[in-house]
Parts: sequence; C-alpha cells; structure tokens
Amino acid sequence: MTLLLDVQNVTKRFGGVTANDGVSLQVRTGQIAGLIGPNGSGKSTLFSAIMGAFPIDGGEVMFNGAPISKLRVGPIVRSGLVRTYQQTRIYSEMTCMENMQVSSRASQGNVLSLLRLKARGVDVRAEDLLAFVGLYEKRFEHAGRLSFGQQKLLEFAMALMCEPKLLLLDEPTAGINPTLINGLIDRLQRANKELGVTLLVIEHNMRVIMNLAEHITCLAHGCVLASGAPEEVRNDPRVLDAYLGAH
Amino acid sequence: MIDLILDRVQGIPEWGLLTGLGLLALVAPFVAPSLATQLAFLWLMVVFAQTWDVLGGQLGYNSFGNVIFFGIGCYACAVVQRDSGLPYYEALALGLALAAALALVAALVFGAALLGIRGHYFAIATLGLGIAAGEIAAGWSYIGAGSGLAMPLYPGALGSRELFFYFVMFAIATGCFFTLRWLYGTRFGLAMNAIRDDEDKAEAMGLHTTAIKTIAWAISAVFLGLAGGVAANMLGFIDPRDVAFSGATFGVWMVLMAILGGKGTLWGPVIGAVIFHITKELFWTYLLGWQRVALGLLIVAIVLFFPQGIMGWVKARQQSRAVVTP
Amino acid sequence: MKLKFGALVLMAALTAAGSVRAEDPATIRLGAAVSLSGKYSTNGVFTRNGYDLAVARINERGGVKVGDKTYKLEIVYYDDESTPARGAQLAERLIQQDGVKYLLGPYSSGLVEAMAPVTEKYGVPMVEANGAAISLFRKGYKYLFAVLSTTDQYLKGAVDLAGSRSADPSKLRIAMAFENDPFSQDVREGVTEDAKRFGMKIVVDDKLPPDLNDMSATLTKVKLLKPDILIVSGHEKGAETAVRQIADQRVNVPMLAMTHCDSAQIAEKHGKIAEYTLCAAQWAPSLSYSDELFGKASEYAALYEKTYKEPAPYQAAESSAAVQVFADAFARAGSLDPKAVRDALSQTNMKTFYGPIRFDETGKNVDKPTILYQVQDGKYVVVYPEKWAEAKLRTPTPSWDKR
Amino acid sequence: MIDNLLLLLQNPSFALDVVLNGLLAGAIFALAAYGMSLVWGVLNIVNIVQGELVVLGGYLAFVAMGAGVPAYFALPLSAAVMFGVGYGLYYTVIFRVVDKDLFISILATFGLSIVIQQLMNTVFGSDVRSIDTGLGSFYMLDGAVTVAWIKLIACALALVSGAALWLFLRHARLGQAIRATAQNPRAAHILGIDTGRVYAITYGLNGALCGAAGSLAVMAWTIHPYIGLPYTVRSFMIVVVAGLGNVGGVVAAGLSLGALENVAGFVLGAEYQIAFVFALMVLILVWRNWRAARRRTYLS
Repeated sequence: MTLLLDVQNVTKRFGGVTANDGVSLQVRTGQIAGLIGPNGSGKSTLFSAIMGAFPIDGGEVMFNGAPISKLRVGPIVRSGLVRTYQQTRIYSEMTCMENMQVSSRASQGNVLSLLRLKARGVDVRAEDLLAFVGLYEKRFEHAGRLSFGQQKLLEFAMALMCEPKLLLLDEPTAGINPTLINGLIDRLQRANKELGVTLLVIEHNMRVIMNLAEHITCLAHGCVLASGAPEEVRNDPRVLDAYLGAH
Repeated sequence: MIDLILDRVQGIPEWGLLTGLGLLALVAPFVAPSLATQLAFLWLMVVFAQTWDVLGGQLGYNSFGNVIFFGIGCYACAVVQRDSGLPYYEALALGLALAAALALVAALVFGAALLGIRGHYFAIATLGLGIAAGEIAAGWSYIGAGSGLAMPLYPGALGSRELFFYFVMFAIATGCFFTLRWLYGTRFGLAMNAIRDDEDKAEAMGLHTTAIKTIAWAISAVFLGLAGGVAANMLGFIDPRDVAFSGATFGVWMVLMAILGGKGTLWGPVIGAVIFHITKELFWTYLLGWQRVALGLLIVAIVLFFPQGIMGWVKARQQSRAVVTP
Repeated sequence: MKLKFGALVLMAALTAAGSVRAEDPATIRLGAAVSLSGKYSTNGVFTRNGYDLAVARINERGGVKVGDKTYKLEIVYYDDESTPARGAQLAERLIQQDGVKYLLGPYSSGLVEAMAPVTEKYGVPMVEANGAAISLFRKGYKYLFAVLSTTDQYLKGAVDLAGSRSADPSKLRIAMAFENDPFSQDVREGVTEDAKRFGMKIVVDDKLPPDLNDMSATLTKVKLLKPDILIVSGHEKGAETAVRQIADQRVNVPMLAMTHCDSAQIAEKHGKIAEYTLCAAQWAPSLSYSDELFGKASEYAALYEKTYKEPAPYQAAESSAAVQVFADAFARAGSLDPKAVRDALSQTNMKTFYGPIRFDETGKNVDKPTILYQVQDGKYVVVYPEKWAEAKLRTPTPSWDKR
Repeated sequence: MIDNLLLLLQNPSFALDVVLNGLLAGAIFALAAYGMSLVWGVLNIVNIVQGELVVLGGYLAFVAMGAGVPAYFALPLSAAVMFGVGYGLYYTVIFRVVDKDLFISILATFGLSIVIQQLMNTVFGSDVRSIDTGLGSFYMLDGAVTVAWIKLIACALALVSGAALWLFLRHARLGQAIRATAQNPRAAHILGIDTGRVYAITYGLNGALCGAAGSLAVMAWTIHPYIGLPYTVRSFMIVVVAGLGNVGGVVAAGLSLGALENVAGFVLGAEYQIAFVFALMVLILVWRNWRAARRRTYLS
C-alpha cells in the first residue's frame, strides 16, 4: 500500500499556544485511519492545517507524493482531499439534492461547464448516495430543516459526491442517535471498500474507532502520544493515562 | 385577498404569465405614447435591479459599484457614436457592442482583483471604485471631462425616438431576465447559492469560488453596459458624476429595488423595480421640493421594516401555509 | 395574475403621475424645471422668483394679447434636483405628459445641455436665462434662446483689462482654477481664447472637483509660480473658498478675477480680504437699462426686494427677462403655434430693464455685454466696460503685508 | 504632471506648505473618522450619515456664531447639541439596525443622510457658509509656508478631542461599559450594563465628535448641505485603513490621507485629487487581500 498522506513534523502556533507540535502521521491508500485524543489535543487543528485553512509554522504536508502545505483550500480539495466539519457545514438554504448536485466532482472542473443544466450522471449518483446514507426520502427537503444527525449524514454524502481520494471525517458519530451508529460504521466501511475512499477519522467514541480503524494515532497536548494498531494504542499506558484517564 | 391572488398566480403556468406580461409591455407604448419614455426608464430600473441581484442576492456579495459598468457602457457607446463616422443606427449598434464588451472586460479585471475580498470590505472597495471611476471620467478630456458628452440626435420622425428606445430597452430587460432565469436553473446557479450560504464550505468542496463570482459579475456587467449605452441615448447627455457613474442615485437605487422586491429571487428585483419607480415618480409629482426627504424616509422604511422584500414575504407566507412540495 | 394586476396598477399610477390637467382657455402654460433641491437650489429659487415676478406683473397688467384674445400666463414647475439626468426626463415629461408647448430654462448650463436635445426634438421653444455655456450655441439648436451673455464672455473683461493696461501683454502670466463643470469650463475657454490673443502665458490650469472645499494645493502652486492674474470660477463655493484661502495662504497676485462673488456675498461676509476682487456679472441694479413693464433696473431691484425680502440677484433679473421675451414673442406671433412663436422669438429685438435683447441665428443674445464689478470699500462697483463704469479700477492689488 | 513634481522637489519649502496644509485638513477627517470607528466598533454600524452630521454640526456653530456666541463657545455648544441629536437619532432609527447585518445599516443610514441633507437645504439654504474667525495666518520661510491659525487650532483640538475620548474610554466607568459592550454585548448585558443606553451614548458621542469636526470645518473651510458625502467616504476610508478601535491608527491615517490628497492635487492637478484617493483605497484593499491570501485567508 502506498503512502497517500504524509504529515511531517507539522507545527502550528496560535499566539503563545502551540496547537500542533511536530506532529507526524501517515495514511496509506485504502486504509481507514483513526485520530484520537482528549479535547483540545489539536486534532481539528491538524485537519485544518492539512486542508490549508491557515499557514503552518513548520513541517510539511505531502499528499499523493506532492507537497501541499503552501497551497490554499481550493487546490488541495481539487487534488482529492476532502474534509467534513465537527460542527456540520451544509448549504442550509438549499435542498438536499441541490446540496449534492453542487458538490459533485464535475463542479470542481471548468467553471463554464457549470453552465450546462445537468452534468451526466450527477443526479443518479446524488440519489444513489442519498439512498446510501438513508436520506433519499428527504431529498427535496431544505437541508437546514434536517436534524443535526441527518445534516451530518448529508455532509458525509456530499463529501462522497466529490469522489475524494482521502476523506477527513471530524467526529462523524457525534450527535447521531446511538441506535444508528452501527449503521454508520457499516457505511463508512462500505465507502472505504466499495467506493475506494481512504478515510482519516477523528472519533471520540472508543468503541467506534476500535472497530473501524486499522491504524490509530493518539494526540495529546499537540504531540503524538502513540501510534499503531488499535490494540497497541488501546493498551498503551500513556494513552490510558492521558486519554481514558481524563474521562 | 392576498392569499387569493397568490392562489390564482400559482394556478397559471409561468409561460402564460410571461406571455401575458410580454404582450402588455408590447402594447403599452401604443396605448399610452406619452408614457413611452417613462416606461423605458422603468425597464432600465428593472435591468438595474436584476443585475445587482446577481451578486447581491444570489451570491451574497453586496456591491455598491455596479454602476461602474453602466457608466462604461454610456461612454463607450457615446464615443463610438461620436467618432466612428458611421450612420446613426450602425454607430449605435457598434457602440452597444463595444459597451457590452468593455463592461465585460472591466468586470473580469475588477472581479479578479476584488472578488477575493469578502463582506463589507468588498462593498467598500466597490464603492471606492465607483467614485474613482466617476472622478477619472470627469478629468479625462477625451470623453468631455467635467463638461460631459452630448449624444447625437435621433434621426427618425417625431415621436418614433421614444418608441425605438422603449423597445431597445425592453429587449435588454427581457434578454437580461431570460438569461438570468436560465442561469439560475443551471448548476452554476446552485454554485452561486452555495457560495452565498457558506463560502468557506463551498471552497472546501472544491468550487472555483473566485472564478464563479467573477463570471457572475461579468454577466451582470454585460447587461449594465448595454443599458448604459441605450440610457445615454435616451437622456441625450452624459454627465460623469450625475449620469454615468452616479453612485448616489442609480448605484443605490439598484440595491433598494432588489431589496424591496426580495433579494435572491428571480421576480423580486423586477417587482421591486416597478414599485420603486412608480413610487419615486409619484413623489416627484406630488411632493415638489420634499420628494428627496420622502425618498430618504422610504429607503429607511424599506430596509428597517421590509428587509426580506416582497418575494421573501410571499415565500414565508406560502411556507407557513403548506409544507414545501417537491 | 398578481403580476398582471401589478402591471395595471402601474399603468394607472403612471397615468396619474402624468396628470393631464384641463386646459384653461384663457391661459398660456409655460413649463419649467428648476433646481429646488441639490447644489444649485439657491440659484434655482432665484430663477423661480424671477419667473414668478414677471408672470405676476404681466398678469397684473392684463396678460398677453395674442391676436384678438388676451391670455394670462401660468408656469408648471418641477424640481430637477440639480442633476442633468433628471432635467432631461422632466423636459420630456413637461412636453409629453403635461402637454406644455413652451419651456422656460433651468438653472445652469449642464441642465440646459441636458434639456435642449429634448425641446429641439419636439420643436418646443425654450427661452432660458441661466445657461450660458457657449457650447450650447454651437449645436445648431433652432428652438433654444438665451437672454444672457454667453459664459465665454464672463471673464474676458478681466483679461482685456489686464492686457490693455500692460505695456507688453505677452509677458503676462495667467493662473486659472476652474470648477470641472460645463459652466466653468466654458468660462475657461473664453479666457484661454483671449489670453492667446494677447499672447499671454498660462502657467496654472487646474480643474476643481465640484465637491472640493479646499483649494490649497492649487494656491500653493500659484504662490510658487507668481502669475500676474489669477482667475477662479466655481459658482458660489468656488468664490467663497478662493477668497478665504487666498487670504489664509497670503497669495499675492496683482489681479484676481472670479465669477459668482456677488451671489456668494464675499464683500458682505469677508470684508477687507475681499477688496480688489473683480467679479463678473450679467447685470447690476445700477445699470441704466429700463422698460415699460418694470421700469428702470433699480426699480426692478426694489420690487424684487419688496416681494422676496432680499436684494435682487442677477439670476432673478435675467429670469424675469426670459418671461418678458416670451410674452413679447406671443404678441408678435399673433398665434400660439410653437413654430410661429419660435419664428417670432428669433426676430426678438427689445429693450428690457435687464438690457437689450436680440438673438443671432444660434439663439444667443448678442446685444448685451457682461460687466465686471470690483469690490471697493465693501461695495460692488462696476468698473468694466468703460461705458458703465461707476469708478476707476483699483490696480494692482497690493501684497498682503501692505494691506 | 512631471513638471509639477519637479516644481515641488525643487522648492522644498513650498512642498512643506502643501504637506502641512494637507495634514491640517486631515485632522478634521481624523476627528470624524474617530467617531465612525467608535460607532462601527461598538454598534457594528457603518454610519453613512456621518458626513451629514459633520455638516449639521457646522451649521449649528454657524447659527450660534451668527447669534453672537463667541467661537470658542460655539464649538462645545455645537458638540453638545449634536450629542443630543445623535442620542435622539439612536432612539428613533439607529436602534432598529443595531443587530441587523452591516448592509442594512449602510442603507438605512444612507436614507437618513438624504433626509438630513434635504432638511438642511430647506432650513439653511444651499448657500456656501463659512465663519471668518479673523485670526489671520501664521507664516514662515519667506511666506512660502502659510498656515491659517484656525487650521492649526482645529488640528490641535482634533488631536485633543481624540485623546480625551481615548482616556474616557480607557478610564471612565461609562467608557469601560462602552468597551465591554463593544467586546461582547451579551456578556455586558448579563453583567447589568444597559447596552441600549450604552449604544445611545456611543452614538451621541459620535454626534458630538461630528459637531466638533463640523464647527472646525466651518471655521477653517466652508460647508454647504451637500458636502457631507466627502466626509463620510473619507472617514470610511480612514477606518478601513486604520482598522477598528485603533485611535493612533485613525489619527495617523487621517493625517496622511489629508497630506497625500493635497500632494496628489498639486502633482496630478486638482481634477484627479479625489480619483487618486479612492483609487488608492481600492489598491490598499487589494493589497491587504493579497497579503491575506498569503496567510491562506481572505480579507473580510
């Protein structure tokens, strides 16, 4: 398996606070990787740093073999790297279908091609993916009227519309009805297997992440605490101390 | 009463409605020839409101400088008519073509430079651009500087001038309407709304946000440029600050009309323009000397008590009456 | 349906806006768009006062006899808000919607410039009293007549005075600061022409923006280049700003000439620092013109002051004269046909309290000269042309440390 | 253009004159801009009616002096009345736009500006007004540099008022309440601060600043009912360049704007003076946006 994302010694400071301190992390093509750590350990900051939301103070991010740490959000996304947000972000004034249509891979191409009424296959794919996340019945409803959990699912489906190589998911199960969580895990795995999307998932729910991820990295106070297979990380005393002990 | 009308409107297919209105517009100048020029100005206002709404309503970018494209159109057309040596109609046609082309180029250049700027800084930058353009035009002697430019006289028979410009302006307004109607139906329209809803998200989903904004601006600029060329001929005289780059009148009116009718809708700006224009004319007729005070108060009242506009109000009413149907 | 309904309302409202009033058979309706608001509103009001005063006086005297019928005069006013765009629209509206067949002019050249194409198109004669830009009379308009002297004449007198008093006029250097509007740019043209004739050199040629209230940059340039004549034109605010800042910055020039200083009341407001300033004017109450309707110029001034409780500005006097010209033309035409009235207008040759009025083929009044005042001991005294001079020109202006 | 520049370079004393006169004009802009920055920072309102308030302040001083009030008293009087005008405006119109988006406030205050403009025109006439204080000028370097005393006084007063306001915001209880409200209105409200009143007072203070600026403008320059807009747009520009809540920045930006404008008027000719200023503003924004792009953000 080739190296898809290679985060090398990334450092990010906000004023006097060091949010990421020399963080390194690798994700291989086809993998489902996990990122855990207590609140404030710098997980979301790392996502933003990878995605180009702000300049980083040190280190380098390589995606698909090319450096991306000088690029802005747009070009990074178009190279096949997409994220979802912890506080879901969808286009609340538009219907679910419209949310999906505008998120298609085709929308990232030549702007003038957007002037065509419909792009081939977009609607079918949008409906398929909405069905995939269980929102097919809601497809003509305004996205802003969905429940938080449904919005989360919609955002996930929109991200899949982009046909990313790597998808960064920020707490996909937060706010989701516990009875639906197993279904969600199943969907993430299917997206990984059937759609060929590599996943990097931030997750608080230990049960979820242990079932899902093949490789887990644990952050604490902006530094990598441990990294390895789920079992290894779970049993690492430092992780237990910093993370589980904090609960 | 209102609900009743709303129901009736929904009962009529849109094409029926459009045809009816179109016919009405086509016969209006013959029924009331003395109002032809007034009505031509009405179409100008409709173009103003619609083109402003492309950025202001659909994209959520409030521009106070759109009048710059109107001014460029005025001058481009006037200069061609003055210097080309062609017969009147040929010169007018060439002038309008150049007006549209120059406005387009200007929009692409300014868009690339300014459309990365967001929020009120964008509004301010466009305001500054509009004022600077007016002042530069007022200093440039090739285009008449502060003395302005007089347009060539219309060669046709008495009374035909009004009809001619009425129909030209009507054509521009309808052209604009249908172009935007088509545009809002494409995925480009969706992308514009996505940027309005959450620009960071749109960018994080890979949309070429700056290019989309620039193209949208360019589309409205083309129609403003055309309208500028025709309006210059209707008025017969271009003053750099009071006609061409008149930010404090045309520049603000276009915003108000769009808001009054309802931002971000296809029909809103049209309705807003019609109501605003009539109200303004009535003020001018019946409130001699106080009309500007009345206009100022009207502006305050619109934005304070009616910021969602007529279409916004209608929508809210519909939504409260029935769940949205697909 | 709602939209159709809206369109009907629109039609109804626009028709109402263009309310067609019933024509009273015994009145002639004149239309006028004047500036009641906006930057020209002071002068716009003077213009309206002038029109009203003449109409009232003519109606008092029984009206105008056209053929064997006698008519009263009536004026339909609109406010053009001092903007040309509005002016053009209103001209159209007066003619099309209100059915007016004769127009009185607006205030300022820019407005006339905007309205003239419209009146020309409809063949409606317009007699105007406040748009003097020479460019207006180069367009071949047939229905435009102006009772006042053209703008290019305004400050020629000053150049003339300086040139004729100098041993070698070609050594003289001129500084000019003109507002960037049609009126002042026209004044500039007249001055440049005359300067060229004398071979004078123009060393400063600035265009002042209309909303400028600070001309210190231009004045520093003047101070640096030490010209012999400084000429300023920019309506009242130009005169006010110039007088004030020339004193503030102690700019020494042997001769200072400007327009609009009497209406800006520089002598009254600024006293000593306004002394020696030359002011161009169309008319003064002290001139010895007279006519039957108003009597002598001074009597007109007295009547105006009695009616409006302020001294008579020349803007009002020329406006009154415009109405007189119309009345005269109606009587001579013996008909109310606009074409006949237009032809009668072109034959106008009359003496008024405002001065002699005779139009050339372009429609400008070629019989009346402009005058120059000088502020002397706090009064405006006519010093040019020689024929009307009340006192001798005081020149050169001493430098500030000697004043 | 080039010869004008050479002229200036060859005559440094005159160059000083140009710069100095510009700086002094800039002080008035700074004063008005300071008020705008205050309102923008605290109420989150872009106050387009700013220029009209300045002009109104000028008219009040003019009327007061016409009625025999001495100049040194006309200014505080005008400022005091304008405080009341601002306070009143807040409770009639402004309070309705406080929590609306910026754009609504821009339009609403624009509407107000038309109304006030027109009312001033009706009440005071469209004549150009100025007050001659009779203080004369101050000159040096053989008269190359001449500065009207009143302009110097205006500049000094502008700086003093700015400083006084800064001290007030920093140390007075009410000033602290204003700053707290600016930072977080909800928190301030919870702490028992009557935010509505704080807003009203802030807007009143802005009125007073405008009153002072207007009084100085009518004494040192001229006013008429339609001269408000230039003050508004300049204030706007100064605040944009300086950033919110930055007294020093506002003063520096105001003074340099005045100086730049005058130099531009000299070099490019008066007709391009305003064009230069606005083109410059657009360029500054484009430049700031370009810098923001390098930080992977946007100017907003």
